[in-house]
Amino acid sequence: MPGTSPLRVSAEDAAAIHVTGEEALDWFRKMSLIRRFEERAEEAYGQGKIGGFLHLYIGEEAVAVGAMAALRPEDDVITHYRDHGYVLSRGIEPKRVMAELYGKAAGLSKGKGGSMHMADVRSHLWGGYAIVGGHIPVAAGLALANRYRNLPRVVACFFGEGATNTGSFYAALNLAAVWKLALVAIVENNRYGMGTAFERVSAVGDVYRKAAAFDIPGVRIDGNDVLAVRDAVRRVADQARTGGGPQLIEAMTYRFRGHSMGDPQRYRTREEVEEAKSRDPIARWRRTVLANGFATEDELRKIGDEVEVEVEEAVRFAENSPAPDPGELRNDVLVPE
Amino acid sequence: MPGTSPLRVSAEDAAAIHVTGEEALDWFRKMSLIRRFEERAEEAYGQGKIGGFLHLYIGEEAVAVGAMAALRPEDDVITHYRDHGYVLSRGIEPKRVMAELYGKAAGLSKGKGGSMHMADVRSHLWGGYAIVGGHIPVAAGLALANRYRNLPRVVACFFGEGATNTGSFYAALNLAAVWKLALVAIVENNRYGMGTAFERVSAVGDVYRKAAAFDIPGVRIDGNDVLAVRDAVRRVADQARTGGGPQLIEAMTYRFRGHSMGDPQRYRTREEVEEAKSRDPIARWRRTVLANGFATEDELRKIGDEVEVEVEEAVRFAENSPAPDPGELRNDVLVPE
Amino acid sequence: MSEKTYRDAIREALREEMLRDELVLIMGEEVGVWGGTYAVTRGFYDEFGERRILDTPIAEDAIVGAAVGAAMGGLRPVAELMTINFSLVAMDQIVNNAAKIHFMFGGQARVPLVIRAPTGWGQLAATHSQSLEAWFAHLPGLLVVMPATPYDAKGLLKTAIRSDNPVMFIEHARLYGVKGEVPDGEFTLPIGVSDVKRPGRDITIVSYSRMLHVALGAASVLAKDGIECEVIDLRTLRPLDMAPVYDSVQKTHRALIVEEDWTTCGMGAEIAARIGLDRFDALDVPVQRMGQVEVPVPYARNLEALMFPDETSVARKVMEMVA
Amino acid sequence: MSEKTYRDAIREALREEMLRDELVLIMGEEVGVWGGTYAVTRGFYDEFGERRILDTPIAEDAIVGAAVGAAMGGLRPVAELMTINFSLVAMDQIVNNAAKIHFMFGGQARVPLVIRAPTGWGQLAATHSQSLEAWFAHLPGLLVVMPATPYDAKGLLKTAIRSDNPVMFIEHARLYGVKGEVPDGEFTLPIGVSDVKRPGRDITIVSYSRMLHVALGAASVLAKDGIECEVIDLRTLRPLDMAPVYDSVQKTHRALIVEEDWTTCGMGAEIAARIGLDRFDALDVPVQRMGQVEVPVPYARNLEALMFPDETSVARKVMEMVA
Ligand SMILES: Cc1ncc(C[n+]2csc(CCOP(=O)(O)OP(=O)(O)O)c2C)c(N)n1
Ligand SMILES: Cc1ncc(C[n+]2csc(CCOP(=O)(O)OP(=O)(O)O)c2C)c(N)n1
Ligand SMILES: [Mg+2]
Ligand SMILES: [Mg+2]
Repeated sequence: MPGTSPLRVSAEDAAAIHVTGEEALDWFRKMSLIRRFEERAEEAYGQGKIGGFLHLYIGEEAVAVGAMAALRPEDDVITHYRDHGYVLSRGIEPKRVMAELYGKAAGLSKGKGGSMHMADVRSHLWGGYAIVGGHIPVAAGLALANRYRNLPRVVACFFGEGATNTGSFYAALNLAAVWKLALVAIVENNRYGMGTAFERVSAVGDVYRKAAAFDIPGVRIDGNDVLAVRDAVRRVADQARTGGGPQLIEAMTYRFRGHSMGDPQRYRTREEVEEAKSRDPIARWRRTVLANGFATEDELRKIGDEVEVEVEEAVRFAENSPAPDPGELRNDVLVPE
Repeated sequence: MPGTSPLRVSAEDAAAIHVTGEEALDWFRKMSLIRRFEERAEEAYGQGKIGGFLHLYIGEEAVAVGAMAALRPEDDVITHYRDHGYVLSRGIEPKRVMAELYGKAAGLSKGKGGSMHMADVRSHLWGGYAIVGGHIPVAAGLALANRYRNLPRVVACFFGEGATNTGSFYAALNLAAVWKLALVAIVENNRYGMGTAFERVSAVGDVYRKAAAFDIPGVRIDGNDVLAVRDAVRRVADQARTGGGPQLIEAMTYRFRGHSMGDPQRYRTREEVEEAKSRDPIARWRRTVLANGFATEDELRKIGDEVEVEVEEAVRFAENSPAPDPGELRNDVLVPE
Repeated sequence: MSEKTYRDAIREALREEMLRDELVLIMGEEVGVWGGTYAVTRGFYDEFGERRILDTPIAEDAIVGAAVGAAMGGLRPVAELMTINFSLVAMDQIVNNAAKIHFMFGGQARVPLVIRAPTGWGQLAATHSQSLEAWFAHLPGLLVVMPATPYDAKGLLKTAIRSDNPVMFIEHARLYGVKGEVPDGEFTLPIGVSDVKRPGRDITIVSYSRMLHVALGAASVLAKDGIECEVIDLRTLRPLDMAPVYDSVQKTHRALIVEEDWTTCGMGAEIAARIGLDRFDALDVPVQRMGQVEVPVPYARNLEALMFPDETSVARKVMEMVA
Repeated sequence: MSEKTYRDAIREALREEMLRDELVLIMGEEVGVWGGTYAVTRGFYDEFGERRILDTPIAEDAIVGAAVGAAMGGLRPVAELMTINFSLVAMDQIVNNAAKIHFMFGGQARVPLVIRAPTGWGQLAATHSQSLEAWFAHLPGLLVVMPATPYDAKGLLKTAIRSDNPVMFIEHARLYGVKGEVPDGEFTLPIGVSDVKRPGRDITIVSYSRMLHVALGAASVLAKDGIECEVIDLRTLRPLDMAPVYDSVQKTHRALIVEEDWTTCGMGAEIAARIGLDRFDALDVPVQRMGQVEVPVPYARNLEALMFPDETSVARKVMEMVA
């Protein structure tokens, strides 16, 4: 089995900390922002202001934030539909993300995409995709373009453990491995694909071991530890960037909310969810920040307050922002020639 | 990596022989029949009597013959398009196979299928399929039906190494492994998918190692050694039959002819082909048969002559047999309700 | 008769057929523990167990392919695609295996398979809002059923499960809660028979699935103005039963097709072409089609609302046509 | 002008565009070392090297998906599907990614991708003989080009490669050896313009791809009996340029569509429906369609010969229509 690794030691272990105070607070702020942003989105959904599918990332924030901290601004990012966390941790203004959820013209995708299709191409965010596994071949193609154009970029492709059972996952990673493309597959293993526990539907129960199907490195990390994620993504991205070919990271995490709105959650117990919440990545990072003296309780509370304001502003912006002009319906189908 | 095995010792090593004289001659006859049958088919193709695609199995005969010798008559078989060898080694009358190649009403599939789609459902031959990888999920379904109906059958599914790069291969074997189905995947590694050398397009260069993607046993065998094939298929079929779940066999072999008719074969050298021919499975088995005293030169020549007659009869039958009635065109689209 | 939802009618058909025939089984994503994303199979996992209710990996190609194999091997699988959109991942299995195996092997193998899939939309955005029925209707070798009412859904699904042919059974997610009368005991309906859902003399409206309700709604409104629409529900898209359509056009001399799919090369095109051919002289005005605006479906509610025909737009079109 | 085969015209278009634009690359099964299954890219691997001519695994979903990504990432990939049949494995990538990405993200990303694929038949049996063009024509977001002549093939392929939109470029395997005049220097043709290939006054025959040649053959035969067919080549199936068809019908009062695909929900249905709507009063007789018999394609030569319209059957149909 190529390069596998055990769970990394806890970030609370001060000896393992190698992060600047600025980073530490930035990550805390971003994780808090995602959390609060989504809580408000959930509320707005309940009020009928957001429609369709809304897949919350709550509980998984450390993955996106840690990964984005490791990536360079010009690295490409492409993701599945549970995608608010990626765009927010990349630094996209919350108001543009909220406006997209509200289906407003000022939204990231002009209101045409909604929750599942957040893109900001200028920021090398190539979008969220809603067909499970369907964006992994596209990620390989982005990496091919980078290599062809001699751009020292990696492509980070995010998806869930459930997607690793699709044919697309296999065909795409095989292609990427054959072509030794700079592709970093970051699998968020939140243990369920909708209501299906991974071990019920995957012959190989550990995602990182699936790397063996491509003779590429596969590592498992604690996805609730933002620093572990940053470190691992940085390490494998460097490998990919310097000709090491595709890399696979399995980030162990958990989703605190249902799969999407209206999930009866008959597939897991309340106790299991509560137990998982005891590993809440934000609470945990908060403890680390405090323990290492990066900030005081007060300073963290202040960040929380700022986030609160920012999210409220985003909501206000989204609410007051105009819907797309009806004429927009027929735009963007084809590029005018 | 689960259960891998090195190439088996040569069958010419008399100590390894454990086969009855009847079996030994039956296999020799069947391999010779496939060879001669296809040589005549090739001729008929040249004369324009057979059309479309014609994928010859010449050089790979030991795989089908060895495998069928190991399987029980009620075991299910489903294959890719290079399928003459399977039906002939299962004991289907050559004349019905040749008639199918000629597109005649007496053909195995009434002339509707042709070379790529030979089926004889009464013999549990579920047919040849022409979309690479597309029959592997179907094989899993047959195995599901067997289990559901409590039938102690295995499903043998044949395909080429090129097919192991498809998403269907992955999705289907994952499903079969999750459900622990009695599926034996027999991969004929003839080193090329059309003109593409396997190592150019597969991240994992050894097919048997792909078993790791499903945590199932994978073995590599010498596919030019009919006895090695029989033994290996018997062993893994027994495992599958007794609840061991899917099994993967990689049979190393070589195709002496082009991929199909009209292959310019720019992808390999004449020397490589000649070298491979030195491992001709029929010549090799011939030597084993003689060395072990299962038959004399004369007896083998006699078998050769009988095969010759049988093939000529098949050709005559196919030539003289009527084409399908035009009314047949609209039959078999739907089962009349 | 009793009043039931479309969802319950489908549930009942599935459950009755599972009780009747041990060879019927259900496979798909979330059909078991979850109880079906649209709650159609709720409770089945407990009642029938994991032998007959199979949760699968996210791999529609493997689901449909395995269902094809299981059907050939003697079972009567009902494969559920969570939505019709995911049929795109399984398209090779549907087109090349489900629809062709019987023919390709000269009738030797049978594929008594039902593929159930809901179509629909509702701010689900471009990839999750597709109507693909015209694609399936294009293919010989498949039966394509697309019921609009609880009654038809139940009767047709039972027939589909008993059929020895592969059936695409396309439900509509926005109809699951719609109620209608359904006979109490055992009953089945023939596949391939269109149904006059409302008689009328002034114009023929041909529709199916959710758009049937839109057409009926428009017809009610128009009736107040004395315009009597004859509304025909195709119910089955392949084979297509044109007889009631032809009879109607002979009487009304006008035809409008209302579909939810894009119109180009859609069901409406086929029906318009057939009417134009077979009832050329009966027509007083050109056959018209209404369908989805030919763009991918946007998320924004206001834009999505412009995508599909509604009672108002259908009524307006009818007014134009009878003017 | 010089005479060239359809294959060479396509080769030239590819080669010229590769020489002109460093961002153009070709990927697919057997496009490199083998030189293309239909020899279209023969010699390219030696000329352009493995950086620009990429042999791939057998995985059409990955090929098309990667081509979509490469196109978004700034390249101009030409993805070759060995035959159109294998598009079924890549259908999700074509429908949900190639055709929708530009719209779904509000116009941010572009997918300047060409998917080349030959259609065709010739005792290749059911799974390898499909005409799927009507499916692609159904989809907003894609351009669908299907040339019949070397001239059109070259001019349209060059335009397709330069287009910022995803293009399905469907060739016909049985046309590769057909010859025709092609301009010597650089030239391009606009996508979305139908072409009158033969003027006539008695009937309008609408066709495309190989069937255009069948239609022209029938027209020649009929001309000897004094029947003058106007033969229109659609060339592009989406967007569909109906103007020359309408002009023609206005003059001939009769229209016949000849396609190779199954007719149900096919191109012919769409064209018949449009003519029926927009040239209702111009028609003297019903619009007729001819296409593939609605069964999977059989292997047997005699049965396969019954599958498709040919010059004789087209001529016969025209005779009926002008009678
Ligand atoms: C091809 C396809 N099949 C089914 C679905 C429906 N679906 C949406 S999300 C999902 C579960 C995905 O699980 P996972 O990959 O683990 O990601 P998670 O939602 O847990 O983040 C499913 C089955 C889909 N979108 N696409
Ligand atoms: C999905 C699909 N893509 C492409 C093809 C064209 N094709 C036919 S056979 C073949 C090569 C298959 O190679 P392998 O699986 O190794 O089998 P072999 O022919 O060597 O026996 C290809 C690419 C196909 N039939 N199906
Ligand atoms: Mg998950
Ligand atoms: Mg091979």
